[in-house]
Amino acid sequence: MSKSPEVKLVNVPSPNFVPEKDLGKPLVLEAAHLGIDFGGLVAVDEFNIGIGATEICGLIGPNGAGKTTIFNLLTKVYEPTRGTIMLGGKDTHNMTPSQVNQMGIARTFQNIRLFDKLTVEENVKIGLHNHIGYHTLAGVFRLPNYWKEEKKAHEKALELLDIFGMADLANVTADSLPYGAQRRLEIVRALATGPKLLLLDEPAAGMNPSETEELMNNIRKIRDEFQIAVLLIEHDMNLVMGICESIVVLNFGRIIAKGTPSQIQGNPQVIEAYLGTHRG
Amino acid sequence: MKKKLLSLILAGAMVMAMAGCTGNTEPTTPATSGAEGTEGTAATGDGALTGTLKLGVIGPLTGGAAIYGNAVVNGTQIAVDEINAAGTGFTIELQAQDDEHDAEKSVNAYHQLQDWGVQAIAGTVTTSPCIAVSAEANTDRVFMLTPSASATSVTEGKDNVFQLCFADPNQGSASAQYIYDNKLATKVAIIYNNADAYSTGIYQTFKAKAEELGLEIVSETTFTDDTTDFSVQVGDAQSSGADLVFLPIYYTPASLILKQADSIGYAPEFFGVDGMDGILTIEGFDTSLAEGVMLLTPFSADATDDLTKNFVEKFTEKYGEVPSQFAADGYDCAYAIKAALEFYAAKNGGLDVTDLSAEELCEILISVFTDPEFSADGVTGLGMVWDVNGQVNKEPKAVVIKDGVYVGM
Amino acid sequence: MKIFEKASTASKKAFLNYGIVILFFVIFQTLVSTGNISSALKGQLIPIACYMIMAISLNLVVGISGELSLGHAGFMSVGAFTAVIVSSSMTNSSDVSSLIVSIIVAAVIAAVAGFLIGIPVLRLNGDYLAIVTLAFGEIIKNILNCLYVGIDEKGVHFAFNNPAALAMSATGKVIINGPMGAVGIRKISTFIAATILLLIILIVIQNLVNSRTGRAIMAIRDNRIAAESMGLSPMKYKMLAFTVSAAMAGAAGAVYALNYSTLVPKKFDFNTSILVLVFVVLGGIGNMTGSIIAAGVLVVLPELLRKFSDYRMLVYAIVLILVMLVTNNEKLKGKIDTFFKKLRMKLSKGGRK
Amino acid sequence: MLVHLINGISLGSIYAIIALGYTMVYGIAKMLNFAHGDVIMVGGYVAFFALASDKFNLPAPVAVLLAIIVCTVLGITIERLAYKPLRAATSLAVLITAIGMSYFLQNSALLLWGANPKAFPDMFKNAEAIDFLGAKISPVALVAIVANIIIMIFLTLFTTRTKVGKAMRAVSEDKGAATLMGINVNFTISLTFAIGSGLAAIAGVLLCSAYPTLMPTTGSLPGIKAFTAAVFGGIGSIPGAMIGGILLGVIEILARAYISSELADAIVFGVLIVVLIFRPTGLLGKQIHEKV
Repeated sequence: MSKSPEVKLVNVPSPNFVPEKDLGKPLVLEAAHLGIDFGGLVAVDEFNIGIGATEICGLIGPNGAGKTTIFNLLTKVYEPTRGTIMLGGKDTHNMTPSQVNQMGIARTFQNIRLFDKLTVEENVKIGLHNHIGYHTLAGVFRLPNYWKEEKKAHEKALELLDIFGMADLANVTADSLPYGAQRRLEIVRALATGPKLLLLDEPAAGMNPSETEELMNNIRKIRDEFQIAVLLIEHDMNLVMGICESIVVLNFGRIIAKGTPSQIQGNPQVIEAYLGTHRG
Repeated sequence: MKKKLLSLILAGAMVMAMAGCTGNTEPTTPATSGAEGTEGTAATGDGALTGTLKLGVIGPLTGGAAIYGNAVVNGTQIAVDEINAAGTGFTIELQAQDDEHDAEKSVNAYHQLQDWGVQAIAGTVTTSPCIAVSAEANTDRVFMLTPSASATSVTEGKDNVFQLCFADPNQGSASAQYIYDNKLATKVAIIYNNADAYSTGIYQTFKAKAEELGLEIVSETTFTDDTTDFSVQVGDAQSSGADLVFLPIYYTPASLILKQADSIGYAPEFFGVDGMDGILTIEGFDTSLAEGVMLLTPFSADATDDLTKNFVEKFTEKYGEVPSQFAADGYDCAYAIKAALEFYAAKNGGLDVTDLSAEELCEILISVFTDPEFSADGVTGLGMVWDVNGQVNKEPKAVVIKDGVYVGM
Repeated sequence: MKIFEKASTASKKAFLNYGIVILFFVIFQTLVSTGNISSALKGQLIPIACYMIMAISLNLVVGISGELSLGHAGFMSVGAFTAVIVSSSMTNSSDVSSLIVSIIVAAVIAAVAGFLIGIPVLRLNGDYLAIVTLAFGEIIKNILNCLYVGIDEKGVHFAFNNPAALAMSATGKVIINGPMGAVGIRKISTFIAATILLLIILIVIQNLVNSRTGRAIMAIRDNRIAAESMGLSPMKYKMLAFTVSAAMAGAAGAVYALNYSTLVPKKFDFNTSILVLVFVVLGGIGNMTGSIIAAGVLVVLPELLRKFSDYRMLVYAIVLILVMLVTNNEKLKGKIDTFFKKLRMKLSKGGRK
Repeated sequence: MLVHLINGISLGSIYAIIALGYTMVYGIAKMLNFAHGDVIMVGGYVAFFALASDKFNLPAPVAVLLAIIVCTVLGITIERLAYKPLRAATSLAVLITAIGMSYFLQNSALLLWGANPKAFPDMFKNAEAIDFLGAKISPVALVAIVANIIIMIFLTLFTTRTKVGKAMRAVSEDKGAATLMGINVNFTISLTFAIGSGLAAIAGVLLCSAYPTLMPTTGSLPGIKAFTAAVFGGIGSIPGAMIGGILLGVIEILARAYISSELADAIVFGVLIVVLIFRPTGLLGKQIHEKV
């Protein structure tokens, strides 16, 4: 198992930190004092995070800690009860998921959400939707722009699929793919929207070790090639420790630790949270 | 996709199979009894009417308005049976088609009759479909005599369409005149169906005439075909102190209004029109509620003349119910067409209708119906004559319900 | 060349549908011009084409956009009565130009109605959305029941719930008379016009579905949350499908109305909406070919069943239930599949011998 | 005003009883049973023949009981024959089947009993209209209101206190889990249809007593209105059906009295739309969050 190279973390003007290489570049995401209540129950509170331009950050914590809720907050599936989310320096208050996506945040889902009845290629083209430049009327009347843009989209889709070696599956319907391939397709689809920050919700779930290894390489490859940041939720500690430059640990909706993988590994609070010695 | 197609094919196959096993079950009358003279006597110059006429009836036989269509068809059937049994050499072959009280279905039914070879149409029963069909029939030159579609727009601008029932305007003004002449009321309430051309038409002419005569109308309320709750309308009439409620409506809603008035202890005079006839025949209806209801009607099943007695007797025997005004209209339609053909035959030295096209017959019937000398007798009136607009002229009778029967006034 | 193969499968399907429509037209037009068609069928050609348009346009909402609409006849109604008014006020124009203008105006007005109704409707989900479309269908019917329109030398007069408010001059003519509907409609629809409209609408729908916009609509149908997180606005695309569908229903209504000399608002009630929905469901959700065939078969079916006279609607009901049971029950479906497989095997064996 | 209000509550009570049938079936089988309105019509006819026909001429309670029995059997039969085979099918397929069933019942009635409307006999002939603060209340109106309250209390007790009732609620929450807990889902669904159809029979008798005209299409419009009432109150909720039904009845009568009888239905549906915009799952419906 490959280890990610240790990087030095430095302070930025916010209470967050980013990898040194991202210093001087604007943060892709900055959330402060984020929280949400569900009918009086505090699900997430005082969540603060800053993610550097090309950082790979892991979000871990025991089941029910509120990790997916944070993803839902960041992508505006839920409107936060408190706090702010800044994407590329812009406040996303009262924005919709589709608006924040267009601002550069894309995600995958824990329980896979592909467009089942559509083909693999069509799934990717839906990711490319906002980059396909023809009007509805051009589509209806099959104007030259339609043919040009569709051809471009087709080539782009195959190119993206090729990163995960899925180009030959382009015409298969999404629901007929094996589980691992569905997870990979979700990543390709998210990538197709052209994000600056990619949120991956348990990308390695259900994968065997060799698939996980390949996935790790691919995540790094994506980051390097597209120069984007990645925030991922994962239970597979080999993956988390292997590729994440920083890690945030969540328990009962609150951050209990932040730091580099080695800092986290040695943190007694994290160990307690995972072993469950201090319940409640 | 294959499976869905399969389902369609299956549906189609089922239909075919069913169509195959039932065969021809058209509700036609066997034209046998009077067939002896159909050949040979044709246009022999003796002025006789011979041959077989293909007569079509279009009306709602299913759906919410089915009661009217079925009554007309049954009434026409009685007339056709009588004519065929008379053995005069003239017979009628009858075919009835359902239109569900819908213009589209009615035009379909009309085309279906054309495929059968219809020569003249007694229909259609209800107004809106009748307007649609009469436009088609006017282009195709097919004669239509509607038993019960009473709106003026049915005949307007169509020389081939005639009405056997009163056109709406006549009834409204006649009713107002009658109420005024007999000093039945000073304050009048009207409840009418504004989704119905018949009801609205009578309402408009009644109102105009009433204003002219100085009758005070204190309450005007409306309802539509689906209405069953009349508490608001009856309550309005009561609170405005009307001593007579004019009901230019059919008998089914009228029965509900009578019931509603009774339940809140409101007992004004009720005055109806021909559509009210039939109220005593509703199965389960408490006829004491209709006690004292007055109506103007060309037909009353309790009339004592021979024509009516004969018709009511035969109808009751065959269908187990007392004929309504619609049935009477249907009955008269068949006889009016027969009378017109006889009239023509007598003038032109005989007529064999068997091989006449619908167009030829249409011109013959138009010429007769607009002939001032032509008149027809029926259970809905003696000496009915038609004007060039296709409207009928006959005398309505005023009757009042006493002890569950109609009594002339 | 993958792009070529891919494009050809989608367009093959599309061209199959164009073929069906053109074939439908050629066959019946030949029958009509050679006089080999029963007048019953001839009289139904225009309504059949209208119902086909209704079916594919509803399929855009139910099949492609995935929202159950129970008020589609309302838009047909809006289009129909708009066309009546437009055509009546164009008495000096030729039939063809009156028809074209009527269809276009009807489609636009129906689209506006669709858009306005879409604003509240599309905020809801599932059965709640269905009941609200039903409610709007009934509201449209009720409002048209109160609409009075007249025309005289000064122009078109409108009145609501009070025919006297029309204030027409003596030579004026009432063209829409509240619940009694319109009379004296110009009968200017033709079979060829209906077929051309059907073809155009089919092309528009299929091209729409096989474009960026269509993909977005289907993505929202399949997984709204994922589609949103891919940067698609569900409201925008649902609204687009709903409005386009309403416009098409309006156009169908125009052709339908101008084929009869009279028309009542009650014609376009809940039952008509259901009738069209039945075409869509039996033809296959999202399947345009199926919708066209189902509409054709099911419009003609009750007419073929006239032989059963009183029993025909009963037979129709039984056929409907049986077809739904056979096509949707796994056990029955399995049995029928094996039956056909056996049949095919027997046939092919027989062929070899 | 008071008269209209009472008339509205009475009409609304009948809607509520019909709506209960819709709501219970929806809660358990997750289907819109469009044939429910026609079961009402059948109930009306059964009671009519039991009461009015010379052959039977049964006393009113026996006639009502007979209508309930026939409708209950009919409801179970419809469920077994037409809906049960489609348990795994899409909701649209079930909806179309229900519509087919509605056509079937209406047309069967037309063939069996004819198109002529029947005047439903007055079961409260000897009862006088009751004077309430100067407003006359017809006996039928009073019976409808009382019946609605009794049924409401009975159903609430049934679903919260009895074992079968609890099983019903369990099935409506989660069919799979209920099966694992040893609940006989098929039996529970049949029972729901039985209760819903029995209520339809009561509603049919009340409807025909209040508005005494009986035709094959008698049930369809009240059916749609009651369905609207069920959605209004939050489909699946028993108190919701009652509140929805009564509100709908009151709005309808008041709209007819003070605004326009043509627009009364439009106003009823308009209010429904407004309610759903602000409460997308009805007045008492549960808000459902999709898990992401």
